[in-house]
Amino acid sequence: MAEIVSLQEGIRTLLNNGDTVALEGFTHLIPMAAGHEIIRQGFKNLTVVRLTPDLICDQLIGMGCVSKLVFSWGGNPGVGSLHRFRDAIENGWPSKLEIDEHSHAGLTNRFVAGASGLPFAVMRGYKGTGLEKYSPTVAPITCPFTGEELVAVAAVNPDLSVIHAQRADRKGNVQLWGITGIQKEAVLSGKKSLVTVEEIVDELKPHPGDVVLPSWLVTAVAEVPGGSKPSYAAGYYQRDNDFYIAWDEISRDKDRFLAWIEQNVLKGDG
Amino acid sequence: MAEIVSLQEGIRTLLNNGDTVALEGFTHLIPMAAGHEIIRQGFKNLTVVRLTPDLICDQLIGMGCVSKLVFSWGGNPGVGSLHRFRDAIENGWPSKLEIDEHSHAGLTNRFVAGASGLPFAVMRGYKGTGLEKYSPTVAPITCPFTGEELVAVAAVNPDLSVIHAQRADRKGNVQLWGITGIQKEAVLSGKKSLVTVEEIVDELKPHPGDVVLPSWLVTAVAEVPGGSKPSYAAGYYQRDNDFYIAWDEISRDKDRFLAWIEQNVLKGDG
Amino acid sequence: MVEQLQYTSDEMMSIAAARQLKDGQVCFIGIGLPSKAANLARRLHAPNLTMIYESGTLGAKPTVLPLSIGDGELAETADAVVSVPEIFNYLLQPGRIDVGFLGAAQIDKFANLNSTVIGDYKTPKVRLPGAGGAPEIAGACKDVIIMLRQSTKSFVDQIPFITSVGYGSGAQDRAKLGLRGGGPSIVITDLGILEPDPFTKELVLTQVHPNVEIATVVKNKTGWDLRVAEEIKVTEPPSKEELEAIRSLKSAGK
Amino acid sequence: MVEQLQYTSDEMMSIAAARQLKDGQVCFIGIGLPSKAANLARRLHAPNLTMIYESGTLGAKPTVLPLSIGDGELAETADAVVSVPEIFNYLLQPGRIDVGFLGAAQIDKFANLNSTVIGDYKTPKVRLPGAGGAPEIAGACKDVIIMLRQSTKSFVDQIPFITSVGYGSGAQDRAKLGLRGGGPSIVITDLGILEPDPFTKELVLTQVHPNVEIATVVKNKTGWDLRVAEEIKVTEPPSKEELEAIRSLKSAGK
Repeated sequence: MAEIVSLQEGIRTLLNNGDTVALEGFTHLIPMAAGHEIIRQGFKNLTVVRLTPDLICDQLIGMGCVSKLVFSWGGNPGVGSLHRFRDAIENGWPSKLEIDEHSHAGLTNRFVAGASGLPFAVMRGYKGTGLEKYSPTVAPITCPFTGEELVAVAAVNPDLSVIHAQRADRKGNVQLWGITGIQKEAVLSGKKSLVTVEEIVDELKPHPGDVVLPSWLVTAVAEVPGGSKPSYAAGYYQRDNDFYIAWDEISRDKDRFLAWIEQNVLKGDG
Repeated sequence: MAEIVSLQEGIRTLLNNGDTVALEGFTHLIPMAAGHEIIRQGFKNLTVVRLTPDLICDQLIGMGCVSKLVFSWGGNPGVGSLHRFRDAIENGWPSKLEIDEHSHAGLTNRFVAGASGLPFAVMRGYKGTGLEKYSPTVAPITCPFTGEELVAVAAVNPDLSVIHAQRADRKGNVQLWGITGIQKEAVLSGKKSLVTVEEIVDELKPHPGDVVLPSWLVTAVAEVPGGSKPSYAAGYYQRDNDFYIAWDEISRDKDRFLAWIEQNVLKGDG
Repeated sequence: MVEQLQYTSDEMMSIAAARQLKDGQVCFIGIGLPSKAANLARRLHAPNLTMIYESGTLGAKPTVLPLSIGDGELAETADAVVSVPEIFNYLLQPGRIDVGFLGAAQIDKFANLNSTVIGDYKTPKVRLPGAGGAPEIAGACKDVIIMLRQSTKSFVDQIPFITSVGYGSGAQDRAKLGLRGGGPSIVITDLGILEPDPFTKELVLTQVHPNVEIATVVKNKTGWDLRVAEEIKVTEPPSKEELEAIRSLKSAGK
Repeated sequence: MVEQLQYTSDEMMSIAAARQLKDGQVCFIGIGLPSKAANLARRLHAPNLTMIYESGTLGAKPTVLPLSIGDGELAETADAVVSVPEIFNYLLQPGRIDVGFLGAAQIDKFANLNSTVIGDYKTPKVRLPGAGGAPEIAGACKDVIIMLRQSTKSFVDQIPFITSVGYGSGAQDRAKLGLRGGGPSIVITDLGILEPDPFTKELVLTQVHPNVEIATVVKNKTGWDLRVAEEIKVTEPPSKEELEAIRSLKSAGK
């Protein structure tokens, strides 16, 4: 059964330096507040797994928390580059960033394999691309029935998976809806999981399109209103598209980035 | 885009003698009326794919429509045997029945592979059981990353997949909810699909737990109120458990079975 | 003087099984005796038992015993309803389920189960329903509880078909086959309880229900030379509360 | 005299792309030019175009152009929202999508795309966002439409990294690689249109937009020796209706 914790306690007790941590949420419900808490607690040498690294990874990378990134699309959606991500790869600032790079379909299937208790998943993909050459977690596999050659991707099983959801009840059952992305697979592939939620309620009312994660599949739940801003939580608040555009300027310059983090993450609790 | 058809027209135009046809619905939303229409139109040599053959297959088998059954649990749920199914296997009445037998997990993954456009799926299962020995659609496969031996099951891609759902709109978008079983994968694995629905409505209102199959994923939709009786359709009518119990007696005797079919299927339209 | 309560051997069997379940466990259950035992436990000492039916209903809380694993009430009372692929691939296969409950037509001394055929597979004497979810429940659950009425027809030396693996041909087989669950820890019958020997994994009679003769179980009710534990226990008879609870369980469609 | 309408080369490019879409098609689209072109087509001649964004929104009908592929309005207006595994495994991979729309940083003469790095992979000059959904869109869609502004920096003889395969090194490669979609049928730029030669699959300039010189495209805007079709067409200039429609498209967050 999931334990109800504070965000601070959840990150402190469930995460360790050197861990592999998945932070998921496909555009929607990105666990930004949890990312900030990881920065505040000063974790190091993390391997971060995330399809779309987004601002959350740009901040973690820029603050030196990440030694390796497993990802499939590292941009600021609709805006352009992730400057801290680029700076780490192109210039090694603040430290060298190792990468294991996939397509969305490939990293998705790595989560699916992890959630399924399998060491790999089978898919069509990668053939003829440079991705196949550089990733150690992609390999050919032959169909035992047809002889056709397909691609296997290795399961990912993070030490900790973190997602944000709309609601949980007091028993720790979690409910999310809208674009639910890869969140279920992220939680299920994790050896442990932490779910931040907009609110903890007495009873989860069914909602069209909802995904319910029963309490026994979740390690801990923390109530963090606004926990995915500037991303959004359907039914609670909208995506702050203006901030995504503003981030391009903030993050382009190291000092301005550091000042923003100092002001908005280290001093505050958000 | 799905075409709106009558049940009679749908079965006549989409099914052929000798086809592989999936009839899915896991206890809930079993496409019974479509099964009856197949009997009325006198199809022969069908390979029927269904996790839980249930009364629908007992009737099709007893009427000689089926030459091969691909299945994972062939009983009358909570009641006992399927007598027509047993009679065909044990005594070859009304004709010999070939079988390809799986576990639920295995046949489920065969549908998943079929829906995914893959020739096979990987799973943990079958090891040490007799199923592995007798099914030609199960084979060992080795993980290219860990060297672990797992099991591959061959994709199933029926010529026609038939399911029953609560609602469709006039464009052919389909909506079902409650226990949704393997229906999505059945439709997506089929080369063609026919969905019978309780009602066709102007607009599909979102419903908690619903699965929506957009019209472009479905071949044809037919309005058949009560189309899954004596199974049930959540929100429309309940499972006729008494009939499932009564079926044990009806089906035990060939003549009584034939008389029941004559009276309830061949003479009627249900 | 203590009141002598009357009960049937099936009631004793269900109650003995219910007692095995601990509050807070997550159980994967089929219809029939397992469903009855789990629902009974939930009404007695395990109100927070999570019952999973293979139809996709997680945390169902039925008011009547369902006739099928997909009765409407299971979905209506569930914490969540998921698709069949999710049940098997995301929940069962990775070993997330504490207890799997299995019945069968036949069992052998290593707790392997047959629910497929009596006689030859290709020309069976009796064709049974087949595997359903059983092989993977037997393979993946942390613990497996087997419920089976005991007779020389059901407890046989050699089963004609292995539908679900208990311990194969002995202690090493589960590891060799890559089965990651713990395997069956207990077999509950209408006569008593069998448990695998910790070293050989052969089933040993460790407990008999009240008024059951050990010799009868061994000689007349088991198709192999059944080992008997050195210190054999007698099952605590059903309490008044247990009997009231089991008799208040209503069944759908009956 | 016909009224002379003013328009930008980007508007011409989006309108040319929108014209490629047929009513009733199912399109897989990314953010930026593809999303603009598809939304434009839906407002013009293709009201029944089904737009799929990789966030899982099927049949989205946004009133403003989304900034991200997961903007809330996409989910709110969709016929259905599915998980990311379903989008890739159940919908894209089996070849159910009619048209995939792709952009990139660079393209080569066989319509292979680079959106990963400029320079060496291990020590890149410019690290780009990477693959996203592109490799499997390029592999699996029945048809692929590429949109890319044309210059010697973007149309290059040798791309440093193949993110998405067009035709590999020629006509036989897609079959050899097991790619089951049709491959790119057209490349739409701000200057004109390129199409693969039916036999060699090398891109050929088949159309220029109004007031664009063929020689400029060949000599100053392409990094390889670009072949030109024998009969080259000039794109129909944007109509008043098309320009009004494109200018009425509002963007989120801007």
